[in-house]
Amino acid sequence: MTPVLQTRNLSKRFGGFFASKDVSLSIEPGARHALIGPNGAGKTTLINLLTGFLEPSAGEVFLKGEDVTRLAQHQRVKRGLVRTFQINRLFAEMTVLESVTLSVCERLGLGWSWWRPVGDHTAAIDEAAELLATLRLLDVAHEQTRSLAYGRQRMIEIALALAARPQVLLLDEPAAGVPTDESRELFETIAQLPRDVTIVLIEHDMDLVFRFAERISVLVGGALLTEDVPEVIAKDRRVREVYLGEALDG
Amino acid sequence: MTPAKLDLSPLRRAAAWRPAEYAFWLLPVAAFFLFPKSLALLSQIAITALFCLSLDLILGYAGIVSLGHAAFFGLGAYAAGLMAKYGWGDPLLGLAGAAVMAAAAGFLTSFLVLRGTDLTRLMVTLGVSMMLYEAANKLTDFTGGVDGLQGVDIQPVLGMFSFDLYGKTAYWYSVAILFVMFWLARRLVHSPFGLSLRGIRQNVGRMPAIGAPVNARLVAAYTIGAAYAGIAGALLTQTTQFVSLDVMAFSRSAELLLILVLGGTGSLYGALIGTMVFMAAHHFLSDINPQYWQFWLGAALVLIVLFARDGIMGLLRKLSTRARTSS
Amino acid sequence: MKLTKTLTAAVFALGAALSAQAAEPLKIGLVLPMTGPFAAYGKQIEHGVKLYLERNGDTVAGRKVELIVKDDAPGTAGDVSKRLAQELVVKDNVDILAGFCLTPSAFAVAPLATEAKKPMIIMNAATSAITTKSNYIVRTSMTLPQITAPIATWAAKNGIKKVFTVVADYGPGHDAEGQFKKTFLAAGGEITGEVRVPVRNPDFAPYLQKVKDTKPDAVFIFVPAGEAGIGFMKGFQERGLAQAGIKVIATGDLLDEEVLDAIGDPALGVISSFHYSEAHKSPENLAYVAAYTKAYPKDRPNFMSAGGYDGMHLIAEVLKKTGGDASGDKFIEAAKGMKWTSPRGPVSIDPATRDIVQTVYIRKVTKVGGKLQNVEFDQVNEFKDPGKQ
Amino acid sequence: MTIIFDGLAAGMLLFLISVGLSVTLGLMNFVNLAHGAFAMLGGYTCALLLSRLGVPFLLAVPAAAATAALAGVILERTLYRRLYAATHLDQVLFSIGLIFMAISTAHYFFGATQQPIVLPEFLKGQINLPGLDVGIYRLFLIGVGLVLAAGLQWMVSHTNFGAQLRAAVDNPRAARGLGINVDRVFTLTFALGSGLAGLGGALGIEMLGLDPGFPVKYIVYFLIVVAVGGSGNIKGSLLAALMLGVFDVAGKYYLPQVGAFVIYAVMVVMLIVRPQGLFGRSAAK
Repeated sequence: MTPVLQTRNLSKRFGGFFASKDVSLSIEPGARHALIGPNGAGKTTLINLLTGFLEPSAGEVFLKGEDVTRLAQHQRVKRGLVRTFQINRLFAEMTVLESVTLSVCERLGLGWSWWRPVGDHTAAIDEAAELLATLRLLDVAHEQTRSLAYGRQRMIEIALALAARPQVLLLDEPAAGVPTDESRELFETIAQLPRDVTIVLIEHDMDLVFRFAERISVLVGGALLTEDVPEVIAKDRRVREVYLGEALDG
Repeated sequence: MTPAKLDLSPLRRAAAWRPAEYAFWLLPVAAFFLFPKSLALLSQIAITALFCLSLDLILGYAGIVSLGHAAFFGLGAYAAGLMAKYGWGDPLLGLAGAAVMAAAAGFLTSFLVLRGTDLTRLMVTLGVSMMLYEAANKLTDFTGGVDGLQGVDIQPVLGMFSFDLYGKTAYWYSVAILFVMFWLARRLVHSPFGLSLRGIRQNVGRMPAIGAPVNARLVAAYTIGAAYAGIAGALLTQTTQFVSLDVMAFSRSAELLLILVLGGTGSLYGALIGTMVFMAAHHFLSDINPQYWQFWLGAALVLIVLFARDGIMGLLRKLSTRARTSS
Repeated sequence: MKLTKTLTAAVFALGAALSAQAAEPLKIGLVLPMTGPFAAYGKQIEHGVKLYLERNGDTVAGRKVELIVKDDAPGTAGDVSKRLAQELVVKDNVDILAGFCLTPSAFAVAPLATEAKKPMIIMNAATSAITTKSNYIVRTSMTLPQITAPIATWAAKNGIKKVFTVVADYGPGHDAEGQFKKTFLAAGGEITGEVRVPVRNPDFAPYLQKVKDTKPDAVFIFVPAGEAGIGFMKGFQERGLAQAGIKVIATGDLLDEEVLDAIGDPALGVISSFHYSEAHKSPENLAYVAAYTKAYPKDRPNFMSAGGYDGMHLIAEVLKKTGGDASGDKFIEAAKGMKWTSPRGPVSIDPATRDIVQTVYIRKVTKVGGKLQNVEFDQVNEFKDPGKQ
Repeated sequence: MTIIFDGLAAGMLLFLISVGLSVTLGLMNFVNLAHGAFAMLGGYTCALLLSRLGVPFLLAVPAAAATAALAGVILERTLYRRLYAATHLDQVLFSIGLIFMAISTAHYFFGATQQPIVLPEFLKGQINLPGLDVGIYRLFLIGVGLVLAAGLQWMVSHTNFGAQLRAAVDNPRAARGLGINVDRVFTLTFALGSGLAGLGGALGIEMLGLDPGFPVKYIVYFLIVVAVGGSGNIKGSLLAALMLGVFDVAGKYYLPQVGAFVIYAVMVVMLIVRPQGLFGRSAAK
């Protein structure tokens, strides 16, 4: 099976410092894949490189076999590679329904349509509403995004990405800052996503990672330390050292 | 599985005309009968309102600050003026020519304002407009330089209504064009394209992550804004039958920014109401006190910023919410 | 000019006789920049107009004069001036449009004067072509070629062979440059260099250096009155151009009484040609200056207030002649050929062009009683605008 | 050579009148377009002290700076303070309002005419070296500018006050927690900015003139210097100002027909190449 997402020797240098170093990663379709590593290991940098938010200093990114290294962010989104952000990037003054409709419209290629009002694009609105229903956000559909509690805003962060109908969804610490009970609910939602969506996840909470992920890659100092199924990773001495070491430092 | 629970009408009908809007557009008709002798001022209010609308499209919706928007206004003004001078005096043709000219310039310069902070954008737009100003000043043979472009001979509107001393034709013509352009802008901001511009303004970092080509959208918005400004400039030329170099001056750009912020950015009516209030205040203050009226205008601005930060539209919104909650 | 005086007296008597019938107030709309960069100009013209009414009474041919001042700041925006003029005509029903400080405002309003058939008195704007833009325009200030040509002639006659020209880069500057070159070259002079400087120009150093490097006999300068002139003169002194044997010749705008003090001593010795000087020696001017200083102790009378004063004088005299009738055609007919003795000296309105004909003086900046003054020492009588010949 | 010297002097003048803005905009992140109004206040103070009271020039200039600084303190305490958290656009609007008021006030009290100023004898004239003519006042400006730039740079990066200021701007809450009197730091900085404006205004009269239109006339130049230099960066402002001065003067000397174009073209090009300004690491802050 061709990997849906693959990198070859991906590197990013800031001056003399390697934020990503020779990362070669391969992710199968339908995978539930977690990226872990201590702070500053280059997890977010990797996602930035994959999605085109950063340009790599060397190496390539392949999406479904196609070289997308030189493509702009939005072009990768069009090809099914979608991400969320560690710190919410939302449309504060739009209602929740508007925000999601915006994302749906972009996917449907309506972004240039300027004559008919948004309200007349019923298919887009219906789809947005449906998505909100799935994510149990219907009750706040007409609220302004900024008026919502943080946990729900975090859901919208994901909703915006899902509205783009990702084939590969990169989640950057989706539960960061969310209270425990809400984060469980959030992960349930993620877990229920259909199998044709490949999920790559960055998460600090090891409980959640081990419950959810089927494969785990460990990053240290920008480089890939190891990659395997959770059971093996859990026993890996080097991984424990990395985490232990960090714990000692902290 | 359409969720039956959710009432979608707030979004479905977001673009519907509200009663207050109908009432608003009766104002220009009422003004015609109430102030039949001030039509010259009223026409210029309509023109400035259109100009302000053009800035609102790029600042209020796409979030690009500009201190050089008069460049496009001026290009439109000169385009229409030169066309009329060399025999193409039909007003609507002039508007089209001005729009094309300004849009072309907007398109070319839009690439300069894609990057950078607000301050950088302010200065780049300012620089571009100052260069155009200097160019117009230098090309005396073509533009008339500081003396202004004369011999602007405008034919009757639609071949029927010629521009008269009382400014009736000029008034109806300006208001009609303003209305049509406003109506188009209103469609535009309520469309998915408009929604995407709001998205860019509210969170430019998210837009590419939902698949929107941000730069292309900004280029488009800037070009449209420039075209609007060009049309406003052309209207000024046609209703005054003269182009002065001042149409490109820095003060015009700065004043426009002021008007827009006063009215409230990001709402089309803010641009219109801001213009009405500013121009009326300017007019009355300078009539009462021709030498020192600026002091009162300045004081008013300071008070507005201190006590009504979202502009007039913000104030109106606050008032209407208060009225609703109390009743 | 005895003839003028008798004529004026006769007209005066006639006007007085007729004045009884017209009782409606005479509304004059003054379109002037009262704020912004040209506020000083507007103020001076308004002073001139008001001073005339103060000295001669505010009733003209039986009609009480009512002034309506409109601020067309910045003064260069034709659209604003036109709108205000339109309002004056349509809303305020003025009989006469007056003022017009800068060329674009005059150009923009000209078609309106034609359409409304209202007399339009230009009290300052100096581009030659203005009076050709409407048959209802009369000018009481000056034209640029008119005040430029005499200095060129004078220079050529007085041992100045090589001149470098420095003018502000806008319409009037181009006019001044063109006229100076034309007259000076025709008189056998040589232009060693010319440069046009931006209107808003904080530093003249590079231009002055260029002048110094080409070593002309004199530099001809035209910049709008105000900080540009100050900057030029101060730089001229600092750079020691005078010691290098270079003279400054200019039109009088540079040495306008209002800015003369701000330039200070560097202005001493500069030769200019102009139509009005506070130091003009005539009984009319002495009385005028005394009255001006009394009414506006903070300011000094200059050519702009003279333009306003004479503009109002013209209006008053014409109305006396027409018996209070200010309608466009009658007014203009009566204004043509009008002659009077202004504070600046004898003036008249050219019947052919409706432009002013006046004596242009050659003056030198000298200290008179501790005050810098343009002292006249030569003159060209009854000089018509060469721009229209 | 003379051209380069003149360019440097012109640039130094640009620096002197804009460095105050660089302080308020860059260090405090406040878009104070009314900067020119403070400069004008300094200018009028200096001109009046010179002409009406006969105060020597070298005393009148610091007095002008002090007056402007005092006005800065008063306005900061009463008005500016309320707008630190406001958007840049609000700040622009507010300071334009102040400009209008300042223009009218100056117009009312001093009239629309240019203010005369006479320099003391020792600052007049020129020193002629072979191949180089040095204007004494220009030399004086360059000297003052260099001293000022060095002093400011030292103050911001090497003194306790500079450290407090940087902390207060970066994170007012944390700074407060550290026991820094943030309000006082801001007031002082604002006073510094307006004092510098007053100083620039006073020194600039000789070359720029002084009338009520001053705050608007040169606003474009202030902004150019600050934007190109990278706001808040003393060294950047200095270099940018000098560079613009030299380009401008040289452009006018060698290519007079291009005229005012040069300064704008240089600015646009530089901003496109370096959108954050010459030294704009913190410009976006």
